[in-house]
Amino acid sequence: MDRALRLQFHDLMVKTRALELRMIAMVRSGDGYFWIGGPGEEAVNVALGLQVRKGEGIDYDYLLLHYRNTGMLMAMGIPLIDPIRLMRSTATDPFTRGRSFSGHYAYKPFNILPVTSPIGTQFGVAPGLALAQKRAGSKGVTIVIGGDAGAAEPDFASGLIWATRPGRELPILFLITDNSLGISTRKDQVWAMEHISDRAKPFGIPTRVIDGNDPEASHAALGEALETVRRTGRPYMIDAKVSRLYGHSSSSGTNLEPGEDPIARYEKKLVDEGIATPGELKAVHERYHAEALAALEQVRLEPFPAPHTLYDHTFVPSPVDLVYGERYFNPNRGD
Amino acid sequence: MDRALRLQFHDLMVKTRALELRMIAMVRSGDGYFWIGGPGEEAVNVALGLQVRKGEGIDYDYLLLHYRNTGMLMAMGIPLIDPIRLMRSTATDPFTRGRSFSGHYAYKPFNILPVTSPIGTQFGVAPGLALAQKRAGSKGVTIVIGGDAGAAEPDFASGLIWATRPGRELPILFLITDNSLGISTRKDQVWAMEHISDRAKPFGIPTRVIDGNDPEASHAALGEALETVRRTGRPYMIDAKVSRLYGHSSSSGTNLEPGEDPIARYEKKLVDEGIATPGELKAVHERYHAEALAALEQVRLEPFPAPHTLYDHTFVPSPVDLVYGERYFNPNRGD
Amino acid sequence: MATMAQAIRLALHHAEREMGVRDIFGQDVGPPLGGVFGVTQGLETAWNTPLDERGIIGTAMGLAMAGQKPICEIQFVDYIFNSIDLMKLAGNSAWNSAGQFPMQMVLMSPTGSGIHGSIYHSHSFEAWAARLNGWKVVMPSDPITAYGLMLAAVEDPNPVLYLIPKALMRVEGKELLPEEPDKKTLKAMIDAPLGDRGEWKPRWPAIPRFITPIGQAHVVRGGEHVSIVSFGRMLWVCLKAAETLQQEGISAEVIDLRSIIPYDWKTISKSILKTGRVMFVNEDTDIVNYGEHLLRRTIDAHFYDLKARPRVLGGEPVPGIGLAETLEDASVPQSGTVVQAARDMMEENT
Amino acid sequence: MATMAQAIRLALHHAEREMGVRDIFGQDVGPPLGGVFGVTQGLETAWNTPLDERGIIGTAMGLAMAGQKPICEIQFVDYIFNSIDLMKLAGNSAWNSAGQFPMQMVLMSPTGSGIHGSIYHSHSFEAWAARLNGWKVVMPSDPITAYGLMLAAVEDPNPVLYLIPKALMRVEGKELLPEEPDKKTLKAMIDAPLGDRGEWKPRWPAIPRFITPIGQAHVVRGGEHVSIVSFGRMLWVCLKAAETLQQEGISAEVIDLRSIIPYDWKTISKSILKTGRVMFVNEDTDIVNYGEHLLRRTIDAHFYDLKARPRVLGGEPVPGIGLAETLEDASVPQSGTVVQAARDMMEENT
Ligand SMILES: Cc1ncc(C[n+]2csc(CCOP(=O)(O)OP(=O)(O)O)c2C)c(N)n1
Ligand SMILES: Cc1ncc(C[n+]2csc(CCOP(=O)(O)OP(=O)(O)O)c2C)c(N)n1
Ligand SMILES: [Mg+2]
Ligand SMILES: [Mg+2]
Repeated sequence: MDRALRLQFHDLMVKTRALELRMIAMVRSGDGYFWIGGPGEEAVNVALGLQVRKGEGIDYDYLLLHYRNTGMLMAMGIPLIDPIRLMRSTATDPFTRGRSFSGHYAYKPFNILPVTSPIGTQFGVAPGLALAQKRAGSKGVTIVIGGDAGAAEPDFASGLIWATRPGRELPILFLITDNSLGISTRKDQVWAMEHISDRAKPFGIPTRVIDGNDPEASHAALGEALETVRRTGRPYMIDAKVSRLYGHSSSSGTNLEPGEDPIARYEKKLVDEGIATPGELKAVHERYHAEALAALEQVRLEPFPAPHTLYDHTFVPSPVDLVYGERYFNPNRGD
Repeated sequence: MDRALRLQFHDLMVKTRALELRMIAMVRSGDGYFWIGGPGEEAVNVALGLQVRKGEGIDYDYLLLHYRNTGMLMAMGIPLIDPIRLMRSTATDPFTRGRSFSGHYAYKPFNILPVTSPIGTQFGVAPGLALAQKRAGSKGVTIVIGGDAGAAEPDFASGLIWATRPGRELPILFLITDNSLGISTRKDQVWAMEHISDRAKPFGIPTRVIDGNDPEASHAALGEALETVRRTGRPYMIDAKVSRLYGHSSSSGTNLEPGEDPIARYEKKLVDEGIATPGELKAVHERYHAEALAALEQVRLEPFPAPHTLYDHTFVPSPVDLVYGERYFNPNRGD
Repeated sequence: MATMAQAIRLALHHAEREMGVRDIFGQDVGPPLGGVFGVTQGLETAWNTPLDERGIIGTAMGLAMAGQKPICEIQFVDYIFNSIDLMKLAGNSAWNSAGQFPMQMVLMSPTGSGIHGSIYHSHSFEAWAARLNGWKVVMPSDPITAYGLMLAAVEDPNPVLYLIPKALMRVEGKELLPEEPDKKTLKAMIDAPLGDRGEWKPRWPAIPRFITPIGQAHVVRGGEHVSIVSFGRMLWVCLKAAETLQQEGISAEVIDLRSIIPYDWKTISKSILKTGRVMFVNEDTDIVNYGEHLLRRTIDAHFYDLKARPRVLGGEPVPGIGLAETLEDASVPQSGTVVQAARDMMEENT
Repeated sequence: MATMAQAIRLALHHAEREMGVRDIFGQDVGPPLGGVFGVTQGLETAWNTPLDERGIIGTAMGLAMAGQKPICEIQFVDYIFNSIDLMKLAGNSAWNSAGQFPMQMVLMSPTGSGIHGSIYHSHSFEAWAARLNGWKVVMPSDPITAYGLMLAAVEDPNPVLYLIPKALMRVEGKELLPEEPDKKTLKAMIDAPLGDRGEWKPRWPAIPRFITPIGQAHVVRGGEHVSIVSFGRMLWVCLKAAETLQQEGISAEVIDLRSIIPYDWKTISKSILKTGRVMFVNEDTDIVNYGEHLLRRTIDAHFYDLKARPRVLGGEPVPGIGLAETLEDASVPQSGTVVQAARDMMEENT
């Protein structure tokens, strides 16, 4: 594999980690209320983010993300400062303008649909996007991501059913990021099968279990999967085993938890194979650590949303509505 | 197979059919508003009804039925007149007191839980009943039935997940009555697989596809399945292919539709094998036809529920409730 | 005269032909049935879905986010309750993304009682719907409005819930749609035949586009003494009551709200200022009822303008509507109830 | 002083020990976590479920129909909206079966804003819940009531929704539970340690059974000029407002409803007759709000007894509560809003 690409994997994984650690620290320092994210999932996220056909509209991939996909955003080139704005809920947050949680992105220029907390709903939305893509003859794929526990929500099954209607199969890449945990509930307390992706088999969806902690293997498998979906217009499921290194969210304390660290593992490999020296790798960490801190310092200067912005975007202006057509208001306030 | 049993199959299937045809006629004669039922499913229903461990409470089988299971009730010995009361929505209807549709039974003496129209919800309720049974060391099984189209509702997946939690498997018999149609939607417009029961396979649930139009084969397969569930305390799924002979419901006209008639087929067999003469079989039809008509005539004399019964059973009396404790009322009526 | 089902079908045809709609879908919406009430017969873009309300609404949301203007149906509004979370997401998408992802879609669904639908086919939804911030909610009471409101719903760039009073589905309008063919011709042109429909194709009359704006009520009957505000099937119950009242010398003004969210407060307010007496009538259950919101607005704005205590008439707060006619009738307001309430208001303070 | 989380835990312990409860379940309700707010730590019958609200409520319904008195949890009430159909079925089971299949179960869930929960962890549910005919709905505002109401909920043979104001979860009570150990002892006895809990077992103090009846409000503060009716977290906002008002010479009577369905109309009515001024305060969105129902009841019964226009103060009708503090504060009533409304009422008609 290309040396530059390998170093790019490393760079983006470290960038993501530095950003996550900064956001975790922001909870402790009172710069944000709640953190949720993906330390331990950097490898598969970076591998996917680099291969997304990114852009706005039906010709590009649609992304229905989980809340642990910050690594994808970094790989797609979204500035590191923006997740920090989301985390601090400033008016400058380009995703939600201070409305939603960290990790809950929405970014139209890259077809990142709003990440919603209610687990699993993205799987039921994916078929609509993919149907539009397929009908338009687009090469875009709808990429939908969710955790192992969340596959028990109804929409996971809906996604399988709607993606495989006979003769109307849809170009959806399903990605399960299996860290074998819900918040605190172990996978083996819930699931009769080892691989959630087995559930896709009766639907005739090709499935593949991968080591999501290996950026190179992930990159190859995801590349192949994306290529297959683009070519066939049919669904594919990747089941990636990943780590959860800092607990579920800031609500569960964000202490380091046991689990394989994909970055440490990859660094060992890069050093062993003579791609980089420990010092070079360490410098990457330091650079992004500093960048994240500087970003926070800038964000601290940015304003919070003004209270009156509450009503903004409740409705889009409408030419056929005589009451809320131009402006939405609270009828009980008598305006 | 025992001759008496074979004649009993026939007798109960014909009884069921006569009842269904009477209820269909009731819509046309203005004796009822809406019919839905199971002509074409008599074989598998009678075969199952005869093998239910019937009674009230946790020691007996719990029945979470579809709306096409009148044949089961007949096989269980519920008087033919009672479904007619339900159909006519009289105050004497022992299932709902004039509140719900035909086919929507609720009958506590036999653990028949309320049949609810929202498709599929029974699959999500089954695990609770089965858990109670298993914990009590009961030999009871929770039997849950649904159609092919309805398996796309979320609760079908919930049922599979909750029935197979590792180490906590539950004694549930899943029965799919596959007539390959939703109301008008063909199975092959929806499902990627031929047998819906394939979806149970990744969960490790044993599945078996049966000819639901054959009472003998159904009886044997269901008997074996029930015995397995009682013995192992684990779930099992039967996928029975059945006919839908008079359309979906009275809303779709109740004309005879193409499809194999399990009764005609069985009668041919009984005659061919010398178990009965055509005349004997015809007499069974006539007897039940007359019985059903007489039942309707009696039911016509029975009252409709009084308007004030509307509020009855909204709440069970409660010793800890100071407002609705003894009696429920409409607060807006100022009482 | 077109029925409401026909009028909606004509509007949907217009939407797929002229307004860029490419998907009209739901359970049994496509061929051969064309909807359990025949609303979608013969439409080019109508298709059948799995029996999965969540999938229907989710797919509509996906299509909407891809700019496709989907129209989906929930077969009966009684079956929407497993998807309220998705409706909330559809309603919050623009807001949550600070305007990046609006959700232009129409969800249509038959609602209300009046066809002996019993507990699972008689449900009303307006109070629930009005709580779904981010959605607009409309309900026509006659075919011509059904047409105009559907076009408005399709045109509006927000999610619009289009509730169809199921008991009015086959009722003919009093007013013709513009350029509507005569009844028999229309039927021959656009109603699917009974039996085999394999070869059948509709012939569409050219109905010109017209819009019934969202948020515009209609004063169906002018009056001086009491204002009766309603919509959907209940509007006709109120109109019947108004006729009875007329004979007793009580002049009722009857307002068809048409839009539930947003609602035309100006028209209501003007009427209240004229009559000093108002009643809000709907058939949804009456603990936390949409009429109670209108009452609250009335109290907020006109507490000191009222000549009599304002009223809300709603359905009985029980878990369902019973099948027996005795039960159904006792569960929702009847014209007699409306008449009595108006009489009481007239006698109050005299 | 026990926190609300501790009080509920003690009640649940009592329920599993003395009242026949055998299942307390939900996402992360069992070991090791014992609930995201720690409510179910150390309980013998607490267990973890799949991440599937529909399965949780469905299973509770099955257990209830088998006579097991289940207590289930929806982790945040924000996540209940994919299961409203099931709640409706639970609410109609007794009615639909003419009394054959009652549904004795408790569903508990954290509700409301106040912890910077943003759009998906700040939702209120009281208006939705009040529409679920067949359910009772309660919400405590302090630990001692939390205990008594939980026992009542378990004892009641109907489905009871037990809403927990999440912002009060860790707030200590002012009143001790009967025979409550001192704070430190209690903590050492029943709070799970941080870190490894593999070996940990709680030691349960013997709290005697006591019931806070359903349908009984509590006049938390007597007053003469204006009645303020609230519940849950908002009760404290109202009490704070009452103190400010006191300094201005306005004497506010503050009523904690405790039960939302059924509610204690007698207590409200008596207060209204005394003060002639009433306001209903809650944080749920205010188009079709539970307070509007109480207002309607007030108008029905006391239209001619009021000295000033009655008020409803609710949350802003937007699709969610924003994360930024500026947005959250502007979205739900603050004590200043309550104070201002009371002042306005006092000045009206003078
Ligand atoms: C519908 C819904 N129910 C519950 C929650 C609370 N919750 C948030 S994350 C989570 C666990 C998710 O586990 P999994 O799907 O495996 O994803 P992971 O966090 O492990 O990546 C739960 C229960 C939620 N957000 N949405
Ligand atoms: C949740 C829900 N959605 C829609 C309906 C309307 N409906 C009633 S029966 C039916 C088709 C059911 O098909 P299937 O499950 O195959 O059962 P069958 O009628 O063929 O026995 C539909 C769509 C319903 N009752 N409930
Ligand atoms: Mg996980
Ligand atoms: Mg079927």
